[in-house]
Amino acid sequence: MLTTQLLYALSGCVIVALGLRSALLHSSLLQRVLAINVMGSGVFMILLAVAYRGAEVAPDPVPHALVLTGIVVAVSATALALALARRLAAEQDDD
Amino acid sequence: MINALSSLLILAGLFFYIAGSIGLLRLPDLYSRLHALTKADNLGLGLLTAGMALQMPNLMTALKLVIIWLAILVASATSAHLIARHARRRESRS
Amino acid sequence: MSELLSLATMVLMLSLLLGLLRILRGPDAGDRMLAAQLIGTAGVGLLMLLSVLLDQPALIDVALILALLAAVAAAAFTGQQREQRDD
Amino acid sequence: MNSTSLLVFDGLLLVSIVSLAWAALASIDARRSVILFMAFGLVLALAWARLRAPDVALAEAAIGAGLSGALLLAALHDHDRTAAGVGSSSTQNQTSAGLTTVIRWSVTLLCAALAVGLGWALVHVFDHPANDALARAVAENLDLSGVSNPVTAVLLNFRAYDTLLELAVLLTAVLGIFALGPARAGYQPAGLIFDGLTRWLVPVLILTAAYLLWVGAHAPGGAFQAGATLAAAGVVLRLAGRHQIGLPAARTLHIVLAAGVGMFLLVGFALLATGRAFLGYPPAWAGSLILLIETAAMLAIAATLVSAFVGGQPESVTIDNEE
Repeated sequence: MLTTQLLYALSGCVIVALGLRSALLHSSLLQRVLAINVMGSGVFMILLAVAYRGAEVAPDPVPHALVLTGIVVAVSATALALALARRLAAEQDDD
Repeated sequence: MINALSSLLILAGLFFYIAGSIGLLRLPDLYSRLHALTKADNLGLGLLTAGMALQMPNLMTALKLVIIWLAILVASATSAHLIARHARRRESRS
Repeated sequence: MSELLSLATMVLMLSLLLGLLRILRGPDAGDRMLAAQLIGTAGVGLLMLLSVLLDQPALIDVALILALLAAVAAAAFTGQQREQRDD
Repeated sequence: MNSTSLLVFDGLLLVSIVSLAWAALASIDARRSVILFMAFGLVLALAWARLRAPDVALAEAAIGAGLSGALLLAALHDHDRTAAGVGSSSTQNQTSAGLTTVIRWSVTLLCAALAVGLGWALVHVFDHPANDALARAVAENLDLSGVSNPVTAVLLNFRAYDTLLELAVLLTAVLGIFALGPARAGYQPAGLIFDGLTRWLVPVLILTAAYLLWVGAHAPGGAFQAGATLAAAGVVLRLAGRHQIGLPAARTLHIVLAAGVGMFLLVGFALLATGRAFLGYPPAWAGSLILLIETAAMLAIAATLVSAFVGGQPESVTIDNEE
């Protein structure tokens, strides 16, 4: 067992939990979106920790590819969520 | 010889990094902190980059380091200006 | 040489942590922006050092991207959107 | 670097990452959260670099530390403008304070339990030797993939279907954004100093994007990182108050947005027509076909991300569409 792997994976778990808690509890939409992003980063950290094989060995490339797509999808989902929030605020303004 | 010069440059860079960071933490207001930070940005990273560039295996990588330094130089000047102007605007509004 | 680079990594990490303290403490958004800038500069330095220490030449490219985008955050932070009244 | 100092480095890095995440989420002030989140992205790029994932670190540096910060700050401007008018939800919260405390604590406990459960499962996973079947499959077939960077080989060859679908997801997201309403107003023209920066930064970003696209075949880089870097150039132009450039006009924009999916399908069906599997590249051609798809994907990703930052159909597009 690699200490590095364990350290990063467990930190990833903490970040996922922190993000999930805020995503459920925050009242501001913007901060909920942000919390989901933080949670995603925690998942990425777990995946990359699982792919890690030590300082001298090449890591497993498959999780890297997964995380790479994940980052790009996360940013476009964030943009869509923010656009939805903006529309929602505009509708409420009209009332 | 080159190694000694490179070490010297890196050590000097580290000094400015620390000086800038302590300044950012200890100085009393935004404008003086701004001043401290640009020292860390320009001199700290600049000297570190110069020291590292001497050790790079090929010219292409050394060239990239030079671009990094130039980019940080311009970026730090620009953002220092933007942040100072922003702070001043807010002060004059309130 | 490798000892010096290890030392440099620790010093830059310390610099990053000092930036972290400032960003947590604030008090103003401008101060936090400055601290983020310092974290970025320390990050660029750390990436260059890690590139040599971990023998990963590609990390220089990561440092390059961070350096090029260093001003974008400050510009987005201070940029004035159009219809806002500017007095 | 010896293992002790590396361990200290890891510890300090993770402490800063977790405390930045905590501080970004604990704050009630949205502006503070966004700035802390940008710093979080910066430090994450270091963690990915440390975990020997330079491909991911490149994407995080361009997106996590640059684009999503700009995106959230732009949303913050909207937020500031509407928050004053709309009655905030804090009044509702106060009436049911007792209930909220109960909910708050139970959610917190559930999340803590989730973290402990996940951590426990991971500790058990790490106890066993790593399952390297996929990594070995990639290494064995890398010579036939047309590229020598394993991550690019996975994305564009072995799992090309996934990447095709991912580009479709991006396209759907941007169509959703367009459907939700007009673009943000954009920024006032930049002052002399930022304008001066733009003049050299934009060309350098475009060159860097081209370099990352090309280098992705044999070293960390590729369409995603190049697309994000190219998008940064567009965002810088918007921030400098230049609305005419940065995105192509109406019809061209629509074509560029669809280019990634389009090129993938074109290559896929062309291969079907020659009697091969869908996206089953002949090894001799694989390198060129991958570069072709990646170029289209880079342009599509960049256009998607800039459109996302703009937050709707750019002004010039709506004028063109009056038919």
